[in-house]
Amino acid sequence: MNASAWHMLLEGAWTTLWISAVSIAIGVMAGLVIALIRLARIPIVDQLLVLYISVARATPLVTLALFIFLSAPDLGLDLNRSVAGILALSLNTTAFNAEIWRSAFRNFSREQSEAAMATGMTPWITFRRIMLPQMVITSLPGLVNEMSFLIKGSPAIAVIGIVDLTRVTNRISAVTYEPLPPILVAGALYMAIIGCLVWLQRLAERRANRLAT
Amino acid sequence: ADLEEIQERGYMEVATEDNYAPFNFIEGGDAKGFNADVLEELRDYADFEIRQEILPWTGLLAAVSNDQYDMALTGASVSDERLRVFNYTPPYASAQHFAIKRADDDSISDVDDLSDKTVGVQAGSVLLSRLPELETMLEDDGGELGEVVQYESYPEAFADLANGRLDYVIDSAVPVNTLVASKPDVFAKGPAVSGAGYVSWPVPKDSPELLEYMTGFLEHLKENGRLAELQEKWFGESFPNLPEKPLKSVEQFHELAGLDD
Amino acid sequence: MSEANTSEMAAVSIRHLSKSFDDVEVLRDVELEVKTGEVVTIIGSSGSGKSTLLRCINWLEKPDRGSIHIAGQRIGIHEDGRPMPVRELAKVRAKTGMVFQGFNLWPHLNVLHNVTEAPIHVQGASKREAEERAMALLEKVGMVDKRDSYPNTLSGGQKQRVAIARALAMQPEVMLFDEPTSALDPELVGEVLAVIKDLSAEGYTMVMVTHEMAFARAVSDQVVFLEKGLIIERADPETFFTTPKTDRVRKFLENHDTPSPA
Amino acid sequence: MSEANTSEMAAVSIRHLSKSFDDVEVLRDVELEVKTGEVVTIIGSSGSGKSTLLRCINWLEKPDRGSIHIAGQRIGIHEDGRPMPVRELAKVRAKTGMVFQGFNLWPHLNVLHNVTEAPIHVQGASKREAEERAMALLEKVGMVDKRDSYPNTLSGGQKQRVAIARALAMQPEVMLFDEPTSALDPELVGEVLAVIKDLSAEGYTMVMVTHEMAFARAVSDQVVFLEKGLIIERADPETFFTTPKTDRVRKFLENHDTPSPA
Amino acid sequence: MSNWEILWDERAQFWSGFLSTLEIFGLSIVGAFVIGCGLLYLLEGSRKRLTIPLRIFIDAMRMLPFLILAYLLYYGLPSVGIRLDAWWSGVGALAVYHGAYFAEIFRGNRLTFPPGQIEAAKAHGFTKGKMFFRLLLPQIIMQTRPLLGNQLIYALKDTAFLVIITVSELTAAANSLSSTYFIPTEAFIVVIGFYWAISVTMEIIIKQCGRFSAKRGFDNV
Ligand SMILES: Nc1ncnc2c1ncn2[C@@H]1O[C@H](COP(=O)(O)OP(=O)(O)OP(=O)(O)O)[C@@H](O)[C@H]1O
Ligand SMILES: Nc1ncnc2c1ncn2[C@@H]1O[C@H](COP(=O)(O)OP(=O)(O)OP(=O)(O)O)[C@@H](O)[C@H]1O
Ligand SMILES: [Mg+2]
Ligand SMILES: [Mg+2]
Repeated sequence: MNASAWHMLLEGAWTTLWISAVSIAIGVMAGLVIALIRLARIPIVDQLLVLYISVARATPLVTLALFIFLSAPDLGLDLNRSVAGILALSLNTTAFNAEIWRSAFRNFSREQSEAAMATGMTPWITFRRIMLPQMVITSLPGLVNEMSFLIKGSPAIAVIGIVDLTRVTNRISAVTYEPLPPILVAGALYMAIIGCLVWLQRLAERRANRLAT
Repeated sequence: ADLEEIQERGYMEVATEDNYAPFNFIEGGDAKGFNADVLEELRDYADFEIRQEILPWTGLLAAVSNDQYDMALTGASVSDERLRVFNYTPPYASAQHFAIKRADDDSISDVDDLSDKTVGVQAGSVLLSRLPELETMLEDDGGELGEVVQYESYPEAFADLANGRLDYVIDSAVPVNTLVASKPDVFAKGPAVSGAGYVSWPVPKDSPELLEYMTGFLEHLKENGRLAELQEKWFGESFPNLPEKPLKSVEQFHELAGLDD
Repeated sequence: MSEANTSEMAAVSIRHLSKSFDDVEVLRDVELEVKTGEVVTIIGSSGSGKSTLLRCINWLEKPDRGSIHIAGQRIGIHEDGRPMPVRELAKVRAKTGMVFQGFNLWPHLNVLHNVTEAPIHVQGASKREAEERAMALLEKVGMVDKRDSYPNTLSGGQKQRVAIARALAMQPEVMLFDEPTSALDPELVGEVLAVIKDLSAEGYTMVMVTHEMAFARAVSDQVVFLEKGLIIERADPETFFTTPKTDRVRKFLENHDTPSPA
Repeated sequence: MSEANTSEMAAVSIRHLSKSFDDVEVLRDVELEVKTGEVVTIIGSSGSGKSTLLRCINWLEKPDRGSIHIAGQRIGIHEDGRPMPVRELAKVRAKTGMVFQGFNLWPHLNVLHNVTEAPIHVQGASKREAEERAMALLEKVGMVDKRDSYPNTLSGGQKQRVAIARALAMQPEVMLFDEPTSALDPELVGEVLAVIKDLSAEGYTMVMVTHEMAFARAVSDQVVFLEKGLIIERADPETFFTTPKTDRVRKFLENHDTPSPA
Repeated sequence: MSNWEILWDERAQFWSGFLSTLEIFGLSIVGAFVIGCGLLYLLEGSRKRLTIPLRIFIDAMRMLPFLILAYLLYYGLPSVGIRLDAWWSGVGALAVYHGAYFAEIFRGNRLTFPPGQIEAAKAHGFTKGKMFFRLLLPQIIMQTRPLLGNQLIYALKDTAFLVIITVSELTAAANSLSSTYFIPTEAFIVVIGFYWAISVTMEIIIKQCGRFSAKRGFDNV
């Protein structure tokens, strides 16, 4: 591998990184919103969300990415490929995150929120100041796990022409006919990115001890 | 979209590939290859802008047939299935299929020698769909087709050929030449395993005027000698005996390729 | 609104309160008036509805019938029958401070922030103001030096003292205690009771559920006995503990051997 | 091995036992001899080392110095100083049956299987044999009709009775009880004490930590008072409760108002 | 001929892809489960010499994309003279990879396992092995079932990556059909259907286990 191959790999890693980061941010937020909506148990909406979560969890990402990219024009949408890729990743990860948040809600101590209400907090302030900070800590292991799966699954969006880390390895080996070296480098880069997340999770675990009363 | 619309909006969008040397590939971050050079010629030739998008092969033809792009400026082999949806400009390269073997493997010199050997080929490719031709050739001589292993892309198949999991790999003429030229001590070109085949640019069936326009462009390259130059540069030969007309139907293709049953 | 002049206005006034869970009537037509500055103790056996009554007062439990006024303002429902919007309900709730059996401190906040959280985010107090008030209260419950500790490092008695400071920080009209010492080791009960005793001496209005008979006798102005959701006896502590009117209460007091007041 | 003849052999014999956690000496040179059929009660204030002593007896806690023999066999360390391999240790441990404050039933097994689990998988008893024995023991503790229930559906008193049956099922030489009733609601204490009383009447050897003074007085043959890891008084219950030798014990007994035996 | 008719004509290819996906998935999750339990058992012994390398191994697996692990096993090992069969290296990679995840899930739950129960078992003379298999493991498995369920879905989706090492399963069938006839939408709708069917079946099974364990009071542990 020459200098330009290294350059391409780093560029690919950057693409993987920023697309994943945006999708993670969207997925975590949207997951929380869906979990909140599901708490309200609105009749038809609830069933639709359950269906969405079930299907989105089972659908392989490649499939979803191609599907969005190819059917967007039929729906009159002009999707940039990065947007389509982010959409696919977000749709997928949101479904998982919604379940993670929901279980955090369900396990949240009712006594603590009652104590908040008793001091005159409105449900919204209770949620924002008392529940959310604790749910973030307790859900972080699950969320980080899901984030790492998103990053690991992100090569799928190469199918619509996004040049991510894995696609770069394909491009390099198409010329050198030696697939192994770039794959090894890519593997190391993936481990570095996900390693940061795992480290983040360790930090949260230490915080979580405080919540274990 | 057809030519009229392209001219109206002032640009044409073409889809190209990124890992099919020597037709299209990426080196040092830039698109290279036969079609990359042709694209430059097309930019000079056309009175509208040309926009290029680079896609992996998996979704490429589907995206073109879905009107995401106006045409595919790629090294696409002609096949029955594709002719359902696309017309092809006149071929610019042969796609006859050849076996590739390890350079140090002396057991393969003729088609007969391929009998019962393990072969690698790309999944969902024209090469796979024309395997029955090889099977017939082998059976005529009392042999049989060995195990067929399908790969997502060729670099992995070549890796397995080199490490001995495969005995030979089938690819079409042009990439075989390129591979053997770049790794002469590892790979060698084996016998041809199919009848004639063609490589050219697919244009959606509902864009007949665009097909005509691209045919005219190819004529133009032939006349000023650029086509032959580029073929020599990228393919190592200029394929003088290719058909001169666009390919529009299965019958026409079968007649030209000598495929009729 | 049915406001009388402040000096005579009841801190809590409960009328015809009834509440059922599923088919079980847990409170039946309860009437209770707590005057400003008064300490009322609710006793009764397990399952008699004591907690439910207390939780109705600040609308953590929604009664089926009846009305509750806190410092003259009705909670939960407007006089004309419209249910109260959550923001308004929260405002009326803030007039009560509640201390729970299980402390229920917020584990992600340290002691000081547990106390300042509601004043800042509910009353809109400035951070400085809230912290000054919090420090004064932590002083009162003897927890100043633990201000930066997190709840999981505190003993039960310390937690309960912080919980009391937290409730006081909202400057409530009435404090509600639901068995504030029953989750504590015997050695830690005393420190919490001492704090509550101080509060009663300072003139805070309090409604308290407890099993500590000696303590109830010492601090109460009024003792109420609840049995299967009915108030079957109410009296000043002297009368209640020495000459109970009903057999039920007599039996109850026998089981809870009541020493004379300390 | 230092075996005497069985009739006179001590069920538990503790010599020079010492144990520290970090730098704190929790047990200091404790000596205790429990004869077969005897009931020994250990009392003392919180943190005095009662639980640690009990846990040393079956090697749940490893002492720093000293020796413990159960029915004549040394636990944890061979006489020649070699540490005991885990399998052998498990065998000696099985000579003791332990009942914990927190019950510690195995929640994934029903009552019957909680009792048969160890006999089948530790002693290698046949399923039929183990179940017969288990049913007899459940009968004894009055839990036969709950044999198919899972622990989460039982009250605290019922759980503790099952835990006792579970410990008895191993046919231990000595039963160890660590505050068996202190996690129970007052109403449920009686049923567990009744079971233990029956066992003592049947001649089981028992070592028990408890805060129930009246009960200790009624069932013990020997009472031991632990203070900061030292045994500062030991006597028969009559002497111990009526004429304690040290001031410390007198004070302790005052705080734990001791009614006369039931 | 409509796109759907093409797919119908090629149904045999889908069906055999589906069956081999099921086979790979089934075998590899059984393997992963056994590996996960084994790792947990090894982590039980508090010998640092053993637990540290195991923790590093588990974390490495969690950081590495499955695709790359499969790739290294299949195309990387031949360069050091080991040549694995595609099918077995695929199943092996899946089992090891998700085994590490199972172990991590179990370990997380083990941390909060009530110590009193372990003490009770010791006091009753249980040896380490008996205690692990009879008391610890059953409870840990029942309590972690929602997480295990999620992990099974990830494992199912990872089987799709095996196309890269020439294992012909469901996604391979769809890729092949869609690039022959470039009808990705229809081909993939069918594939989504198949994957969904598997994961819904799994969800139902896990829910049933949940009922069973609720009945046995695991939720109140
Ligand atoms: N959320 C609820 N749903 C159903 N029943 C309930 C609920 N809360 C309380 N109950 C029932 O209402 C009755 C009264 O409960 P409450 O907690 O008020 O009793 P208590 O007097 O506080 O008892 P304790 O002294 O045990 O705290 C009990 O029978 C209880 O089971
Ligand atoms: N695992 C441990 N690590 C460190 N210190 C311990 C440990 N176990 C007990 N201790 C300390 O040893 C001392 C004696 O504890 P022990 O549990 O034996 O007391 P106890 O007499 O049973 O008290 P209680 O009546 O509260 O149960 C205490 O100071 C305790 O903090
Ligand atoms: Mg109550
Ligand atoms: Mg103890």
